[in-house]
Amino acid sequence: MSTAMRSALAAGLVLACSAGLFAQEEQRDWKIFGEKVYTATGDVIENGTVAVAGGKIRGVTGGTRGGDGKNSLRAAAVTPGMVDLSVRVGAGTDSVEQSREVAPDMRTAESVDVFDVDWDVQARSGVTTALVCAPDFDVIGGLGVVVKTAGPSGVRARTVKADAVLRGAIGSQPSFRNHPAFGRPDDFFSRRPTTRMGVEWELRKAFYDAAAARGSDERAFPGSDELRSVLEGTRPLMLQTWTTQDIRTAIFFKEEMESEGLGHPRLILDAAAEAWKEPDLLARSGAAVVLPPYPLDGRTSDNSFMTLDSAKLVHDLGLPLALSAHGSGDPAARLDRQAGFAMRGGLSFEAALQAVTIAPARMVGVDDRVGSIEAGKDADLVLWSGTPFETSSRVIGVVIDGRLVLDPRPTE
Amino acid sequence: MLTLASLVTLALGPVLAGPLPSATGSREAEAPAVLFVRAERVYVRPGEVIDNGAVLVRDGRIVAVGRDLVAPEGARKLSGKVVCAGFVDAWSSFGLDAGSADDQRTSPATRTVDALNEYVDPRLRLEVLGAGVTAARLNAGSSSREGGVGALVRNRPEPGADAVLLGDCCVAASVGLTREGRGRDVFDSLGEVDKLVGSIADGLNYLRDKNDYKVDLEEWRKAITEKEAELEKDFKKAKKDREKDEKEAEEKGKEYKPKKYKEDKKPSPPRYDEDKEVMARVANGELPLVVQVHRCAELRSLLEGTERFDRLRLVIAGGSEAMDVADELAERDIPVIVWPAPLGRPRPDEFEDADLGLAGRLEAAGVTVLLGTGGQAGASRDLPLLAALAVGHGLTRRQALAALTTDAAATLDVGDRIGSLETGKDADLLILDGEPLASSTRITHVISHGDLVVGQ
Amino acid sequence: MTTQLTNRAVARTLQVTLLATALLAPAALADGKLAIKAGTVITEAGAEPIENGVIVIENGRITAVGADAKVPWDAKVIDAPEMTAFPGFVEAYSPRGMDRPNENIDVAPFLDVRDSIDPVNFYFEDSLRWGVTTINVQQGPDCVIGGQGRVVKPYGMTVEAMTVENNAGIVLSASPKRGNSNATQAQALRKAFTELRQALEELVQEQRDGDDRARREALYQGRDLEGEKAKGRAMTGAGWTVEGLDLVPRGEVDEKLEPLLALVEGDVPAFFYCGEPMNVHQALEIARENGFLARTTLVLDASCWKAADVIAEAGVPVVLSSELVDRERDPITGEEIETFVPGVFAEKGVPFALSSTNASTQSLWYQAAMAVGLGLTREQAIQAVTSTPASFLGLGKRVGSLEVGKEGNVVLFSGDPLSVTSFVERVVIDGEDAYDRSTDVRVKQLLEGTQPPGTAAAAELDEKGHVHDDGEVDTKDEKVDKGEEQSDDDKGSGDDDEGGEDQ
Amino acid sequence: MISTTKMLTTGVLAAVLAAPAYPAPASDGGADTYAVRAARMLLADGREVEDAVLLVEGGKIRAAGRGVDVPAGVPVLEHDGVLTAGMIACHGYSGTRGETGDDTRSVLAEARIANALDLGHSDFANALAAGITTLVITPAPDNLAPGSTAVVKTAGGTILSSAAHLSLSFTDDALRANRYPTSYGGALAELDARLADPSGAFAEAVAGRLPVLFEVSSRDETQRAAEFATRHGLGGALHGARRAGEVLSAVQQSGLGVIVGPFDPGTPGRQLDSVVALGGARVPLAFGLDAPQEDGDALRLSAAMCVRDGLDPALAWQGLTSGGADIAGVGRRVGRLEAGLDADFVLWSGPPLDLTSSVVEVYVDGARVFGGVR
Repeated sequence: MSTAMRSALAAGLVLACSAGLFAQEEQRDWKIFGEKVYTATGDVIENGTVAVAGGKIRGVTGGTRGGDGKNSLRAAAVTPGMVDLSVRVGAGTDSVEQSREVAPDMRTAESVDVFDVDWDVQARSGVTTALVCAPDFDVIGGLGVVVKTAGPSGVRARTVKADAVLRGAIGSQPSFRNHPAFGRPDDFFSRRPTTRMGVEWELRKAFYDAAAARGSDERAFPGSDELRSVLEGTRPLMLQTWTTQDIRTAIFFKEEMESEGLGHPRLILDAAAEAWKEPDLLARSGAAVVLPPYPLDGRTSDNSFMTLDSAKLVHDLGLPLALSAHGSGDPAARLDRQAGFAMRGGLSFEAALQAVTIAPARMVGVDDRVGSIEAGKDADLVLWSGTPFETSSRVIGVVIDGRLVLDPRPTE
Repeated sequence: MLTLASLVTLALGPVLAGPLPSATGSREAEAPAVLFVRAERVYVRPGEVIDNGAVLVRDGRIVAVGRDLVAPEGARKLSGKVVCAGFVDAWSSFGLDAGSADDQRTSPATRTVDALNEYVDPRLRLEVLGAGVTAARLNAGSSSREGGVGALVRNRPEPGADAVLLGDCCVAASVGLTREGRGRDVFDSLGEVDKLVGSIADGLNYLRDKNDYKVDLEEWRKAITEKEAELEKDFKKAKKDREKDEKEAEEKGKEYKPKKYKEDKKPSPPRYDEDKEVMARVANGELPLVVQVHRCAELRSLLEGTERFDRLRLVIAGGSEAMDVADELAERDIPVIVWPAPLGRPRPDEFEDADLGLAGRLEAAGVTVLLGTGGQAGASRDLPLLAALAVGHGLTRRQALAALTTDAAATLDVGDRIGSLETGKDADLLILDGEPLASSTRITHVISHGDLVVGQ
Repeated sequence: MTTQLTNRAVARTLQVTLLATALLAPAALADGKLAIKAGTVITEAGAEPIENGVIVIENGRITAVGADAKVPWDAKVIDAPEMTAFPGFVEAYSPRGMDRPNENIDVAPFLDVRDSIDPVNFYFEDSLRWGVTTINVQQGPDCVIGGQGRVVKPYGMTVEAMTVENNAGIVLSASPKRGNSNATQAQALRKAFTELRQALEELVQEQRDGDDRARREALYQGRDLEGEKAKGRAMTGAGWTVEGLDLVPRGEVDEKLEPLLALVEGDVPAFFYCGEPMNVHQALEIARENGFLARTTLVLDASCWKAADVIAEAGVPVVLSSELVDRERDPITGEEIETFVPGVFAEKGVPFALSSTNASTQSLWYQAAMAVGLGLTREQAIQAVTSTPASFLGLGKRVGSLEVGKEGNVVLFSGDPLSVTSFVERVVIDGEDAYDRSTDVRVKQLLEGTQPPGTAAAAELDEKGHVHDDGEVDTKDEKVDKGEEQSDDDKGSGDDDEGGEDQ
Repeated sequence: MISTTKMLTTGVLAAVLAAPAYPAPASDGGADTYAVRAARMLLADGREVEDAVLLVEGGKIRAAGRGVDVPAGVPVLEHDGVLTAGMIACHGYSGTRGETGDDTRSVLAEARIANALDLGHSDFANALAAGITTLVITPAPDNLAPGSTAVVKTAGGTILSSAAHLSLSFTDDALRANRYPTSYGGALAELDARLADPSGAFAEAVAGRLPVLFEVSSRDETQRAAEFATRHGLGGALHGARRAGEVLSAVQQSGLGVIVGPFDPGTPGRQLDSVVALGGARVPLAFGLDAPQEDGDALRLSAAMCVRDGLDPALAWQGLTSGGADIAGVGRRVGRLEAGLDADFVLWSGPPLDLTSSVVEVYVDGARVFGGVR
């Protein structure tokens, strides 16, 4: 439906859509009725109506009927727009600065392609906010940016929070392209780590150097400030850690920084497939965990194995938990399905809902704008055909900043 | 249905787009069965123009053309400066499955009609229709040594039963092309010519064998029926003899041996071969043979090799160096399908000497020139522009128009269906606001098989 | 890649367990009685669920269903008050469970999947796990005309033991086999039937000529003619027939041609694969010309929804691919367009069956649930994985619902069969207690990661730390692709000639 | 009349014989002052003037238009067709013999393709035959800053500008896995640094003395480049922005022009629609040719395709002449039929945007360098 609309525009009014599909004045005030309105932070509101004006949520009132005017929408359920911290869309190999293995100063925002059609897929699947980081070919790849998945066609216009996290990676990925220098090195891959040990060392070295550069200009280097912001705890450090030994590396790193008195990094473990393996260690670290999409047969990237009850387990440890779909366009693997899998693994509905909305929003510090249905927050809402996350229900409507991205109303 | 709906919306896209003549969806396509088109100049055929004439279309056909026609009751009236027949792209791949068009492993029996893609986006079809190209020659394996049987296909917003004008309008072949990066190799390419000539010869022999078989079989039948009658007649006697012999044998205590029966062996038919079946039709002149060939060497040996097939209807496609053999082409009345596109460098060997002046020079030498878009997907839309470019480089307007209409239709055996505005022909026609092929001219309406598919 | 690895690995383990159950099987009341008491019984699509229902199975057949069905005194009883009983799922077409599904001989109708079905293939064990009790195993679609398939149940140690129905049909493909184009594929298909016809006509001719000559010889030798009696039987066929085939002893028809002849005579079902909408036209035309349209089921790629009208008009049933949603790029804008495939066919009234994905955990129950989510009614979705495929396979009277007289294939779910939180707890096939989740190592491992010591699965997981087994390489490639993919997307969505491609 | 034409022909003949490699400019040829009276004259702004006269003196235009009076004794050449300024193709590799850049370093801002050209190469004759009298030769976009572009005439070997633009590549072609930078981010960081404390060509660009040629491809690259130009206040043009029409706001903000084409037959309508949109928004347009990969006639074909799909013919013609010249920074030398500018003009059989029209004669610096079979 929205695709239909947009395609028609795109095919037809080049002029109009050239100024950005959303340039022309369009309706941004809505009365959105849901038999159940799940606020994610507060309680469930029966027969609630969410008032939207000027792209913001004005409030929710329960026990309503819901109208059928041109500005009213209806659905079986309404939830906040979903947040994916590991969306892996819109930033390809062209966004990784591979001439250095540590590039903390690189801003992914500069490389984001807002025209990537996968954004539309994300938006229509109910993911309204996403953290974009460059693919993990570097040990420290740079600064991730939090964006809306639909809206004006420009990165800045879509940005919710620039440079939200410093992104790094442990494990085999940052090193797999690299090779020892035989004879004369003909490219910079020969100067970069080729093993987990090398990667781990690069990571620690970077932060020690940054700490050493504190207050001394001659020891400063590109990105030392960004690295220090992590030590000072003002910006979270998000590390890709598929396997249990990568998770260890990350946690030991954090503890080392603390014991050495260099600072208190706020860890977000991304793609932590084997978070279930060493619960005590994980609990001790207090790190936030972003789970990768559930691999249907357990086996997943970097030779890790993820269990169906991982989400429940992390949640029961009392750690911040977020789910992610890695931008999969497959309707059977999108973020709402991931929440379903988590529930299949024993996670409660409430926890599942938070793990795809407010929890990730908090991790990257955008919970003041998105992640729950509260007056004053961005009008990012998802309308459902039935109980959210149930296999037998689906996303029928999506509103982002008050703009209708997927229209729940029948086309005729 | 999310997308069913969306597709409808999409189909309307170009309407809003403006530049192309606005497209009418399938709904209007089924509009009135009777159309009455009046124009200041009616191009019945290139060189034959009726001033202030009209064309009457009923049920997909042209039922009247003339100066003083009156519109019948309820006829949909249309008018414009010029009306002419829809253009035919004599060398296209629009609407043909890409894999089949480029397939190098085809054989003469491969059928293009098996590879028509009914699901080309209607908007793309309307783009091409809007440019005035209402039909095209498509060929599976068009650049393969042995291409398949080509089809003359009408371009419709939604292809229906009437899309295929002629399912077997030609057989394609090619010699001396750069294949898998292998460029000019005289022996390769001449070898290819020999192979092609050989398979025409095979076709001819196959045809002969079949006829011979018919004759032999007839004779044999005749002989055998006579023999049988004989035997019937002599049966009583034979039976007596047998009984006699049997008795004798018994007396002699010998074992009876019946007389050995002999008869002429029944002639056996030639082994069925689907490819030879097709080449037989080619050799017999039932199907034109369209050969893509460019260099002078291959052209010469091809002409030489095919000289002996007096019924063969040869058509050259490409012919970058065709000027070297222009006289013979003219004399043997072999048309050339020219692809008048500006080619840059570097380019494949066979195109080394291709230039936009070719069409004009061939015409001057008395060769029938057709025009095509070289089988480049999507290029059909730009055929009129390429034709104009050819005119800019020496082709006469009249021949350019003929190449796009009458001559193309005639060469590809659909002259009785399309190509000119004559009573009885299918109504594939264009209404324009100026002279055909002038770049400033806009096509305001396109009528395909009597349906108004472009324009209001 | 990784997934397959695991499958194989785990298969190795579970062969052990499967073997165990299998060996017990005969002992487990071969022709005994079984009663299933379930909290809820869903007998078939659209039926009112029966609260606290009882299903009685005797000698493999259902003899009673209902709340008040009487439990025979000597019946073994499965008492599952908190579970939901559901008919076993039916897979309408599957090129899996074989060591190699595709034959490179173009036209090979004389092959039989019997010879390549592997009873201990992980696929069967896994199908059982997710409640699929009837599977039509067919050759893969990378062929022109493939071999004969058979319907099996995922239970039993030999193909014979598994077989429900043999000679269950022949696979044809309208989409290009490797090395072909659509044009040459169609050519190859047509050629196969032309040659069949040629061969038969020659046979008849030879026979006739022979007889004539014999008659003349007899005249010459003064013998009396003994009357000719028909040796074969006349050819029947909706498309074309060869007159006089009855003169030819059937034995003389080349056995390699026999199956194709059977197809043309409408004696065997055809499963015709179409990889893109344009293939549908060729498939239908060829099926029609050669008289097996009535026995044809189309096996469709997701994109073939575009041909739904043509299919509806031809009135043939379809097996849909596991991709419930077709995703295509708009050739002009490059935008992604999604179409819910089963929805289209439901709307056109074309009978359709769903297929499970390669990922075992997305078996038919999951596909049905997804389909409901995407817009089918619950009834439509359940039909598409039970009764409809059963009817495609001519087994409508034997499987697909829980009715008296049908085979005792029952799946017990922990909750609503279509809920994401439900698990398959038990599976009964032909009244035999075929699967019990509480003893399923594999599911426990998927759920909690626990592996029984010493199993191959465990061993493999322990290896995980070590670098450079295939798995590792895979994951690497995977990521590289991801990267490239995206940069490609830039182009794809950026500008380039999407239009051009599609013409 | 006859006599004048005769003397003219001899004059040019002399010129041609004088310099076989390429015809020399008229100054050292015979016909110093002459006039051409054409049935129609197409001016840069798309206006058509009937029965107009072009007065040439010493290779320069002295006067052009209707009612220009021709001094006595000045030979007048009659042309029963259309007279226009010579066309300019704003992007291409003619005469480079395939050496279009050096990708061993990512920043080669000071490199000049002008100094590495073979001005006698047949590429130029090919362009000339199509009515193109000026070419912008560009380094390939395989480096972040592959060098500066050159503007040359297709005859006479005149180099109008040996540093017309600073070329900057925002395409992924400039991002290599074997040298810095490998990312858009890295590229921007590098360029920002160069412009923060500019030297050489960068300094010229910042000072606004040297326009920038932004090489882009996809929409996000186009937008990135446009925003970069706005941020640094750089002028110039975008090239390769196939769908620039869809990021119009960014392009308009930047004030950059857009070099479009060449468009091969079959080019998706989407790309042509984009040009139409740019024209509709009055974004300065020019046409690229990418010769020798494209033939000279592809220039007019590209324009004709845009016009067919709705581009205002006047805009298209400007893009092929004056607009192109302005974008190439040589608008005061060529591209218009105005007094004082070089006498580079073309005699056509008909309207030049009509592909059925053909090039009859081409003059560069007042000397006839193509045609003349009259």
